[in-house]
Amino acid sequence: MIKVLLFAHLQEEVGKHQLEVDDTNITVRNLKDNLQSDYQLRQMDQVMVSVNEEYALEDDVVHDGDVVAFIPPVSGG
Amino acid sequence: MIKVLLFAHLQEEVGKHQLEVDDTNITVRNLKDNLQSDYQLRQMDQVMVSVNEEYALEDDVVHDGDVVAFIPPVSGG
Amino acid sequence: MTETLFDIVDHPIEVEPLIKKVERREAGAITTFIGTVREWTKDKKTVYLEYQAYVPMAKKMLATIGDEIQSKWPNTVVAITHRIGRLDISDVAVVIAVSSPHRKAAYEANEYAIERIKQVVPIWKKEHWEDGESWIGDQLEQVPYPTGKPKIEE
Amino acid sequence: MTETLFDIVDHPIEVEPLIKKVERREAGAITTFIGTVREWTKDKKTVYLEYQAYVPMAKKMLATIGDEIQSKWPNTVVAITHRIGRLDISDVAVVIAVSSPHRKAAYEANEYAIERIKQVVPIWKKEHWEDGESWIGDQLEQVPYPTGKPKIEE
Repeated sequence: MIKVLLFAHLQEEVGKHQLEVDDTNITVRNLKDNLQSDYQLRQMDQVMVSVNEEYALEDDVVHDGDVVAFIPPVSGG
Repeated sequence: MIKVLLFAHLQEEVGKHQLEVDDTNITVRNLKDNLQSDYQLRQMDQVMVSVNEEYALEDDVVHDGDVVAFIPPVSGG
Repeated sequence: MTETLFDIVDHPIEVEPLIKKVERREAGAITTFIGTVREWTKDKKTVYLEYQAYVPMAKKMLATIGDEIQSKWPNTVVAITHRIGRLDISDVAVVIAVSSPHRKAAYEANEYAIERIKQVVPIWKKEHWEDGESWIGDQLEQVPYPTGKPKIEE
Repeated sequence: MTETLFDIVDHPIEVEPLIKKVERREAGAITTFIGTVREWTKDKKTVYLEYQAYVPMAKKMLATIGDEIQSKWPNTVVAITHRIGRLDISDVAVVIAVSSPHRKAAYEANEYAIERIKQVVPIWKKEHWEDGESWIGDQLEQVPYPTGKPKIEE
């Protein structure tokens, strides 16, 4: 199981701040695509992904127990 | 009468923080030269002069009642 | 280290404690940057802001920025605190303090820190205007990351 | 104006009151510069410093720097306080606070202010080392003023 965290507008569009996904050994890209189609999200090109609190690449593979976060363009400061 | 204020090392070399000078209608340059020779001061090239709290030029003329300050290179901050 | 140099808090930020964190006998210069909530952005009037963060990762990324600064400007000390939650006009959203023996590095490192915060730290701002609200993504106006992740210096 | 934006004091300087002086609803950024007494300059160990000022003119020149900043970076507010008298290691000698709608101007104007203080404000520093003392003239190492007075922008 993978824990998926959502923030900012993604959290509001999905209506949850956290999801649990049964897939394991899935790429960041596929996880992103699944989320986009499951929730009919707007374009996700600008959304970054972190795995266990580190920025990840699209080809990185997510494993059972990992915590993934979808990170829309940041706007702190 | 002109009031002359001294600061930093000039104050210590002259041994006073204030002088009164009887000359009037004297240029800044001449006032500086007089001070230098009267007190055998080291080179004064870097010393600026203010008249009534405004930086003055060497050719500016100092009048009766003016307050002149000899301003060694500053080192605030 | 008993006190943390990089923090995310949900209460008002005081500037003096951050200055204290970076103060030391070698320092001749301390710069601070205080990001406050501005009322007007172009012709839009902000009523209040809401900041959200992915807190543990945001703290880590602030520390990463600290590491980057250490390597670019040796002998600086950096402390950063960012506030989340609801902020009103003039409230302090972020404070960055940098100490250095000489002033040039203190200015440069400080400005670097705020630029990096706006690029890589997972914190989001929701603007509440009189007639609506929206999450802001500064980077939407910027170059997208060609590699799919922001450049983190090692 | 009931409070003065440009001051010379003979007691410790607090940073927060200066921040308050420049705070306003249009501001999105406040930068501060805090000049502290550094223990080591190259291989010389400072025990304490003594600052002297031509106080009324120094206040005027700080205000002149404020005017210069206003014309170079419109819509900034600047406050500067410099301390005189005896200062020990880590004591604060000067605080500069600048507020601006945007951060770039707040950094630039702040750095400009400290550079100008070191050029034109009649304040002098006497270094006391373990083995001696000397008045410091930063400008002795710099280009002398060709016109016999520092350039003041109108």
